[in-house]
Amino acid sequence: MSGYGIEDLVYILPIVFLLVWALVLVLVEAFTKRPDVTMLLAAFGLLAAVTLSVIQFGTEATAFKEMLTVDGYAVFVYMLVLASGLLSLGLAYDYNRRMGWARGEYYILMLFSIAGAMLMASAANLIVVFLALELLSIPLYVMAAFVPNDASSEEAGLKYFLLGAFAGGFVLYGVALIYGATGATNLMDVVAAALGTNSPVMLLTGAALILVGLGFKVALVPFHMWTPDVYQGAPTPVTAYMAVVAKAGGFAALFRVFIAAFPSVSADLTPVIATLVVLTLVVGNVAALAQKNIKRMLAYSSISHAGFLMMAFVTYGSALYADAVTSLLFYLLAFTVTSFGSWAVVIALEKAEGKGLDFEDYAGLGKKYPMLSAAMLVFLLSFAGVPPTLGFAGKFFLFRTVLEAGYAWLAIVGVIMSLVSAFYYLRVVRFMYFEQGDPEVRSEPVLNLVTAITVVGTIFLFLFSGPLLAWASEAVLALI
Amino acid sequence: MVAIEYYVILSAILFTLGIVGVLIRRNAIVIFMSIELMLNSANLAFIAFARQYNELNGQVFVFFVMTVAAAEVAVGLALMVTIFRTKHSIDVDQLSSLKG
Amino acid sequence: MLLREAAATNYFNLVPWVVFFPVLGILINLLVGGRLREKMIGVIASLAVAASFAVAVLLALSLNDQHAGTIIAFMNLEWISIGDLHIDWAFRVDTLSVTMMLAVSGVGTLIHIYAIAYMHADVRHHQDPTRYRRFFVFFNLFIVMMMILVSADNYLMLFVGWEGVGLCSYLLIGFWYDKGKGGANHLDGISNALAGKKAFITNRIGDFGFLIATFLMFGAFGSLQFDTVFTKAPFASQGTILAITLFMLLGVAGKSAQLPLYVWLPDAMAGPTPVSALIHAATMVTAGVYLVARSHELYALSSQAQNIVALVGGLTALFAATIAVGQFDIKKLLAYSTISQLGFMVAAVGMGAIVAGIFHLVTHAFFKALLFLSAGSVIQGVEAGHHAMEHGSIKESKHKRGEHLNEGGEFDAQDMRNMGGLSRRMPVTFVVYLVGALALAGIFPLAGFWSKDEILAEALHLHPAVFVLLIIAAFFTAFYMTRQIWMIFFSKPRSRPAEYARENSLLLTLPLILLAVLSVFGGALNLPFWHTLTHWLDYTLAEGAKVGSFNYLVAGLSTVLALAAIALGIFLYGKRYQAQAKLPAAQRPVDPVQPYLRGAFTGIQHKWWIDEFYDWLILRRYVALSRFLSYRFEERFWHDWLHDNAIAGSFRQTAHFLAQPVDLGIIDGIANGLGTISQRFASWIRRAQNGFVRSYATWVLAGMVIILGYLILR
Amino acid sequence: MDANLIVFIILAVVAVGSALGMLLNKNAVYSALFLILNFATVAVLYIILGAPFIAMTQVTVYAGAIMVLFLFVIMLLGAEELAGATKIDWQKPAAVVLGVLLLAELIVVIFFRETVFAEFAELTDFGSPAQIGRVLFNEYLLPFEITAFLLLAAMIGAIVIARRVRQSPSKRES
Repeated sequence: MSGYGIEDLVYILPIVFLLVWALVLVLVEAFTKRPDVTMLLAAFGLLAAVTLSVIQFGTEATAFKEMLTVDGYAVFVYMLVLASGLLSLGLAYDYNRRMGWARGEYYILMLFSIAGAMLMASAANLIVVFLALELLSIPLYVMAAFVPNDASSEEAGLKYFLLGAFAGGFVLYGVALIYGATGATNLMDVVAAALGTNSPVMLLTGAALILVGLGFKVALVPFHMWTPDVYQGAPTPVTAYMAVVAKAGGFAALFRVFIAAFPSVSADLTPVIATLVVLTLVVGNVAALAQKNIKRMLAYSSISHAGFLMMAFVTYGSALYADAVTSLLFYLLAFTVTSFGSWAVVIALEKAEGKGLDFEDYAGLGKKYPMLSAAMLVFLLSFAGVPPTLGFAGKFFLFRTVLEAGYAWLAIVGVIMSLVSAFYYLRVVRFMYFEQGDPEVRSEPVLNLVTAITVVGTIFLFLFSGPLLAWASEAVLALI
Repeated sequence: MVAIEYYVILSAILFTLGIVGVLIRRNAIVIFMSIELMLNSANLAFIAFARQYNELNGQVFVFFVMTVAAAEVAVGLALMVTIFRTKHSIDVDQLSSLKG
Repeated sequence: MLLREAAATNYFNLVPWVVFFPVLGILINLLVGGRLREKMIGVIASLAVAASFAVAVLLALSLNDQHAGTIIAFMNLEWISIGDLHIDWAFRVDTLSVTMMLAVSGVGTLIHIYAIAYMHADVRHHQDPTRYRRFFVFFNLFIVMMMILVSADNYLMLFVGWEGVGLCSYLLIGFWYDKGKGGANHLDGISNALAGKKAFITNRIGDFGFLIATFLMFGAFGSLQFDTVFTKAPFASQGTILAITLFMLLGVAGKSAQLPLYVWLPDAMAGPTPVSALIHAATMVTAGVYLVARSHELYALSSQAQNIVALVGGLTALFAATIAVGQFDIKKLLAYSTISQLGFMVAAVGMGAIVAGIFHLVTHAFFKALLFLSAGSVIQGVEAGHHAMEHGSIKESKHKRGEHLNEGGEFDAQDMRNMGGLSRRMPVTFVVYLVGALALAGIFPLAGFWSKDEILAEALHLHPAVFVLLIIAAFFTAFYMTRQIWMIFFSKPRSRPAEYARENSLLLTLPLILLAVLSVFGGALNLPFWHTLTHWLDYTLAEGAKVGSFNYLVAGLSTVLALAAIALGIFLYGKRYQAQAKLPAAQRPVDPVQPYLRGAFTGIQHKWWIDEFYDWLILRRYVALSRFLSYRFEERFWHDWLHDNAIAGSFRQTAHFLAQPVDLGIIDGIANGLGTISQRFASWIRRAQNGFVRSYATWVLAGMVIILGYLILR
Repeated sequence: MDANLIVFIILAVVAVGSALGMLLNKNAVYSALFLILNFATVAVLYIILGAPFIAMTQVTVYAGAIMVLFLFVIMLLGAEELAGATKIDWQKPAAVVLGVLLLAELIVVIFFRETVFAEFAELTDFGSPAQIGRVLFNEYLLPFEITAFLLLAAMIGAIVIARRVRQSPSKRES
């Protein structure tokens, strides 16, 4: 009757499974009240979803009346955020127990949020983009404020919530204007309608509003200002989670929407995007230089990485957009692995909620915990883009794409800014290796596992940049 | 019948007022109400455009927006209640310990 | 699309990493090495080279599927573009270059590991542990340069590596630049700094030749890219080819220590033993052989050039082998042996027997590295004995009468006359040394047997005169190795330190054992009837590698000669040496062979007065000339500037510059003191980040307004 | 002047006025009441625009339920008025200037857009519950399902935040 078939569900099986699994976990948590059980089940659910995504690879289809597109691009992001979810579970498990507020709902909310990010990567309709954004964000607001009776965590939660809802309003109004300009919210119909007009200022305004709203989510300057505060105040595993998954979801949607729906206005938007990139790179990196708290420093560093990711975006309207998406996905992968690793080290050193997070607390780490500090060194080098790390490969491919597109000046800005970034990363190295101190680290099995996986990934995956890049480039083909 | 532009301009005015409300009020709850006003103005635009295009899609979107608003209200008010318990105030200007 | 290409399925595009990994090792050691434990520095350096080796293995595996290999332009960068000259920064991956990469990084890794332990003792022996890091930085730098050399796709890049390895060699020979024996031009040894200088100047002469050859090539062919040069070469005149190849030969003679430019290599033994093993035996000195092999298409065009190269190689092989017989310094003997073996290789590639030459290059890298490292082990064992004796643990008469002292009047731990009977005190070293010696002597079935016989067999039908030279040299080889083995390991200790010598740690001996295994089985690379290496290199060599038939006559002859030489050696250095040692000093011959050779032995012992000849021919003329021109200038330049600034100064400056500012200065300076602009900017950003949620929202709105304003007004 | 236009202008003035009232009133309770008025006015506009069902929902769900929740929380916390003054003086002028600029830009955009709207036809039975339901459950089934999960997630989140076990500090340490 309705024109839906079982295949609609099958196409988005990873998401469907994850959401249903979250429902099951709600019941499990309600009846067992065992956070560790919920965590294990959540991990299982994520693994199952990864498996389903692997099976999904190669699918090219639209589902639910063109509300969703399932293609290589979407599945790449699925795997990325699902893997991020697994790593986040690893980070949160020990931390939450150590801090004494382990609750099963945490993992359930995370599953909802991951489903939101996956929907963002697949969304082929602006209204779905908006809803998915909310599904991604609302659990995040709660998770940021998860620490009971902690002023910082609650402040972070409220700040994130108010600004997030504010930015959500921009996205929504943008969708409304695009609907007004084209009579459609479906990406295909929008692009078809947009092609008929030669200077669609209302469409442009709508696109700009969406850019602002999603730019807020991925922390582009000047919409970034929540980032350092929220990253600092939120519990560290949540920070690690949102630094990656919110970015991945935001960028995934941003790219799909802009490449699929707004290619006709790319000439107008590209200068805006380039300006945002430069602002983001400069502000993120320069502000990071002045930080003394590692969480704030990493927050600014993640802002600067948003700038790098956005860099690929300047080519979105040209024939090189496929290369741009490839570099974006690859850089996102590199950022994910490195970011989780560095946060794992931060968590290992965090004594109590909010304690042990200053650079001084890292003094003497190199002597006392050579393995941990070596891991941190690898992550920082990867952040800075030094070979042989994944971060280097990411930057390399990215800059090359930008150069190919004729934005040599932008690539130069990028290179200069990655040099600047080396200074604040190396400051941490200096504290770890050249300062005297007596840091205290808890060795927790799951956390160590995450550190080990990410450090191996940072270097090992680098050696397989070629095949990974090939994978990412295949992921691109079915975007539109 | 009044031209659709007027409705859209009214919605733009309400949208702007919502934004200004977020910027000038210190009370977190009023800020949140201003955000509701922003969403509401978008709803008005959706309904106006739906009338213009003679299709119900725009009206359906309003449903979704209302749901989102309800969800945000649930979480937002809960957050504010907690903050109030800890800080005995919902003045956002007093929530500025995280900075720099 | 470019990104697609980068994602090819083979590993060829990893080739820049054979260079980058050691670079990374250098960077890590420079940046944080000062704070690391000493061993970690060595481990990092070794890992860097091991990673390089791993990449080389991957390349070899890829080549196994795609024999043709490829040329990988690094980042698609055009390196130099002046006028008609376009040179890419390109890496050449083919069977020849990968074979060299494997040999360099494989042997390099083992020697690095050895050096971890060796240099630990050595820096303490020389009382300056701070140079430990410097050593590994230079050592890694050498690998970088050597890899650039072998992976080059054009003569200019090859030249960069060529110069680079020369520089490293020179830096490492003079590693203990402020130490060393006595004054200049002493008969048996010169000061370390001077040895470095000697190597530098001699190599300059060779490099000058190579450079001229490069210019000629560019003039004649308009390119320096290998393939282009080889394609155009057949159309050039005979004279051009001959000039190019002979100037190139000068470069080869300099780098690979051939007549007449071999004189620097024995003195280069002033460097630490791992340096001797890696640079002056296994890898750098074979660069000349590689160059000829790489350019074989040019040499093939000129039979005169081939003839000359083969003769130079053959003469060097014999000449150096005779000198080796008269050496008492354990490392110098090996140095002359290296020169001789390089002569074998040069003769082989000169004759056009490229595969035989490369085959011997690889096996030689195994067993000569083994011999040098074992010699280092012996030296440290004897030094340890000397140390134990001097520092109280043994209270006996300080020196045994008749001990051989060096010029400074100190006990000489490298003099074989001070050794003897070490087989019991250092069993592992003895066994591996014996393996290395037998491999070098060419005893069946060790690696040297197969490779040397292949050269001899090729020589027999390609160039009979060279064959004669080589087979006599082979005889001498077996003889001097027997002499050495006997003097070091058998009979009774001839000095007190030798009595108290002791075996070294496993870290030191493990690479020896591995190299010994390679020396035993290395011949499997190209066994007769299988010809693995021949087929492998066949993909690269232009006219194809000839599968030589195994010549039983040659094999039999050389084996018989080697066994005869060994027997003679045992006869002379066994009982007889022991008996002579008991004679009073006046009646005792300098060496057991001296009575038989008489005057000739004096010649051998004085290395046929070549150094003196050069001194007279070049230096005296030169000094007279320079005195005539300006005594002060000469003195200033050669002594003050070159020695103090170029050697000592460059050490100090480089180490200082690299260590201090990087460790503390730069990073701190920039992060703490940030340029005023960025600091002001940063503090401004920090002020804007005021913690008020409403002001954050204002920024969002401001951004929105500006973007919309732009879009409307555009 | 067209009667429709007069009605529209009156409603628009009420809507903007109530929005301004919400904005400027110091007392949060009055702000909430003004917002309810605003929502109700907008609901009338919905009816004019052929969306009677949405208008109903607007009144019942938005004005009726959500805003009552707001009022409830304000009363519960006793947060009608805030003491003290703001610490950021330039916030208000900046907000007003930027707001005016944004509004000007939006108006320019709306008037100078290229898509020219046709006169729209009168429709019968437009926006009835049945039609909305048909569109909602045909075209927009997936977004509908997403909102279901959204509400569930928000519910869990609200419960997690609001119903925390109050732990004593000593218990947290252990």
